[in-house]
Amino acid sequence: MQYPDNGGYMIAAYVVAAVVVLVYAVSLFVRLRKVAR
Amino acid sequence: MPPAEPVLAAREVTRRFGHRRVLSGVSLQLVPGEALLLVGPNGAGKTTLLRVLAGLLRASGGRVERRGQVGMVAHASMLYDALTARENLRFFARLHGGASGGRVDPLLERMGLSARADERVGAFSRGMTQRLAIARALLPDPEILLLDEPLTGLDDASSEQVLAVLGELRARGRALVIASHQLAELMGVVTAVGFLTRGELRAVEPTAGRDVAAITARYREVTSRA
Amino acid sequence: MTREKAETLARRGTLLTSVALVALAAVYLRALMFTPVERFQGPAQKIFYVHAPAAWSGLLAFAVTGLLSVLYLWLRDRKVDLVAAASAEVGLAFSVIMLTTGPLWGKPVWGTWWTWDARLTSTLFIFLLFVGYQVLRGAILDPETRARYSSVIGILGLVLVPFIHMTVYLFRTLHPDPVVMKPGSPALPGDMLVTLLTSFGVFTLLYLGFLAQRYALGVLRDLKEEEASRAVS
Amino acid sequence: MRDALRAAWTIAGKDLAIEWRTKTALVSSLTFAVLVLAVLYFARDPTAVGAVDIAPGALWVTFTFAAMIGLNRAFLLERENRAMDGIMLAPVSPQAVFFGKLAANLVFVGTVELVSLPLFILFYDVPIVRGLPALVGITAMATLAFVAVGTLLSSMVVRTRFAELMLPLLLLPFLVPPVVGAVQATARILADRPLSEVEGWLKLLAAFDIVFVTLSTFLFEATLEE
Repeated sequence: MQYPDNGGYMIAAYVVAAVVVLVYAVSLFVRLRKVAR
Repeated sequence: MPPAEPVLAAREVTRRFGHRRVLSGVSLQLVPGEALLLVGPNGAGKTTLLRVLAGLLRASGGRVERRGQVGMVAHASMLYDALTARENLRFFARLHGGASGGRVDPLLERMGLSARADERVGAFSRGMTQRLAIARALLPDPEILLLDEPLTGLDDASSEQVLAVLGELRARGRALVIASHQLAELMGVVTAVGFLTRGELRAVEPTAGRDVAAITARYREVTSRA
Repeated sequence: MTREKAETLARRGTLLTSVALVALAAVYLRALMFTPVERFQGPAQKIFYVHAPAAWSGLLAFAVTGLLSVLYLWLRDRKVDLVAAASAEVGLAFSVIMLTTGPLWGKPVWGTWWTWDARLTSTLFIFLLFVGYQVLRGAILDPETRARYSSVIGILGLVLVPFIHMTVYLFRTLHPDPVVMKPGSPALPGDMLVTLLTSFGVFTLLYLGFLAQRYALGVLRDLKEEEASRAVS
Repeated sequence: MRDALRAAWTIAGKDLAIEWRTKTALVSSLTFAVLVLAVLYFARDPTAVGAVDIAPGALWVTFTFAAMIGLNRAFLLERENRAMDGIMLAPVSPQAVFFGKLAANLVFVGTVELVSLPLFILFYDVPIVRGLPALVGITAMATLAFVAVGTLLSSMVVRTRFAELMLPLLLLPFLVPPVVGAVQATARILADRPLSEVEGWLKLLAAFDIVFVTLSTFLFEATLEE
């Protein structure tokens, strides 16, 4: 089967989403650690 | 004669700003013709207590009961610098409605401001602004008058004028609460003194038969208690 | 809330977030490796499996903030405000995903990075509104005033969204745009649907985990401030 | 109800009297409006885009940004000497205060619009004769919408840090429905098309007015200090 060749966009989107989620998760973790000592 | 009904009563009033507890469990009551002087170190909660009593601040806990109109003189004049003295009073008189419109000119006269009634407030001295602020507070002929440091920044003449007006108001059966450091000047006006420290009203005692020195000593004693 | 309770909540939130992150990895694996490629849109269609659930979590977060704002003005309970604020911040994180993966999907599929359709425009403005919400919170020191003012913005925002939607709808009907394929309109085949629904579940879980953590953080900061102010006086 | 209207009228009159006396905000808003109109005229490629094509957008960018200057100062007046406390001590409902401030802001923004509209017609050489009443009507509807929300927000931002930056940030999202609607309607009017073509926009504007004036009126109380 012939697909449009746009896998690059897909990879970019998945990477961006993962980075945002992980950065936010880490930021929450760090802030919680700081306030809880 | 039956004891007079209180016009102003605070019961267990608490006020917090965020986490800071500024007032805790303050109770007091005033009948007509009483004048309470609130003394206490800076930051004791005097201004906050007056604002809560006036209804400008909500109490975080407890209740405030007012029977009658409240007039207030605070640090800030509550006046518009761009308007003249007369315009300021007319504006607030219109908001109050009733007979207060007719009191504008007599109050200007009483506070010694008639001659400069048509000048802008922005150009007034501290003493004139303060006298005008008192006139504004008296517009609705309030049963309860709250004053925050009414004598600060006034020269002797202005001071005497203000004291005379306050004495007259008390004699006419108005209830007064005055927060001030100027105990000596106000001795002739007030009937009771309340010691406010760290948001607590430690004691309220009559001034009759005591002199400044005795009250000052008592103030030290009460406020030094932990 | 006591410190112990807040710390327990923080731990549970962290646990929930960790579980959701592992599940997200599983969703990634399933979406990328085991879900068939859509014939017309190609691999880019798979962006949809993260974009739509992230958008859902983001909008859910803002709706929660809006509704809690109404509740705050009614109950005046500081905890309500802290949850609303927590939800707003979490919503911003999801919005960033929504607003970046959206164009990455739009470019190959629609042929344009951005189009001013009702959905995109509304979400953009909701995002901007909540940036304003955060900035406003940062500019007020008194917690009680902060809570009241941000509630006002939350409520106004809640009411504004349908108006923006309507505005764009009217704008579009006057200027018909190139045919846009609406995502989600064709019925997805079974495999894809399962991936999508799983992802929705995982992102909801992630929202709840973040929310619990962020709320616990708010409570803990609050308690710390309280301790500090007690130490002073 | 009658008391509330009288209080609102009094407050609006006071604001306008002060504005008339100082004129700083009015003069800066008007100058700003003229500047924006002039600058936007050149913000196009004259060989490709006619002035009349960007005219509706230019008009509404001018109106809203000039209005922002007026809105920013609307509550500074009350903040200066805490005059708002004086108003709240009078028997006046928060709703009446809001209506008073709203009315004054509407007159202010209306004046700026009234002066910049002829300039706009002159600068952009727009063919408008029959459409003028319709344009005025649209302007009134859209102005009411964003001034109502702007008045509410202005009451909050004066109590925050960076007030001047905060107002545009918070207000701009709320400008989308009224301004887009107004631009669309203005474009039809300038093209001499019947208003029935923009019936949807008129309904949207009307709904926005009703919903946000009501909402702002009741949320105003939450923006006051308590």
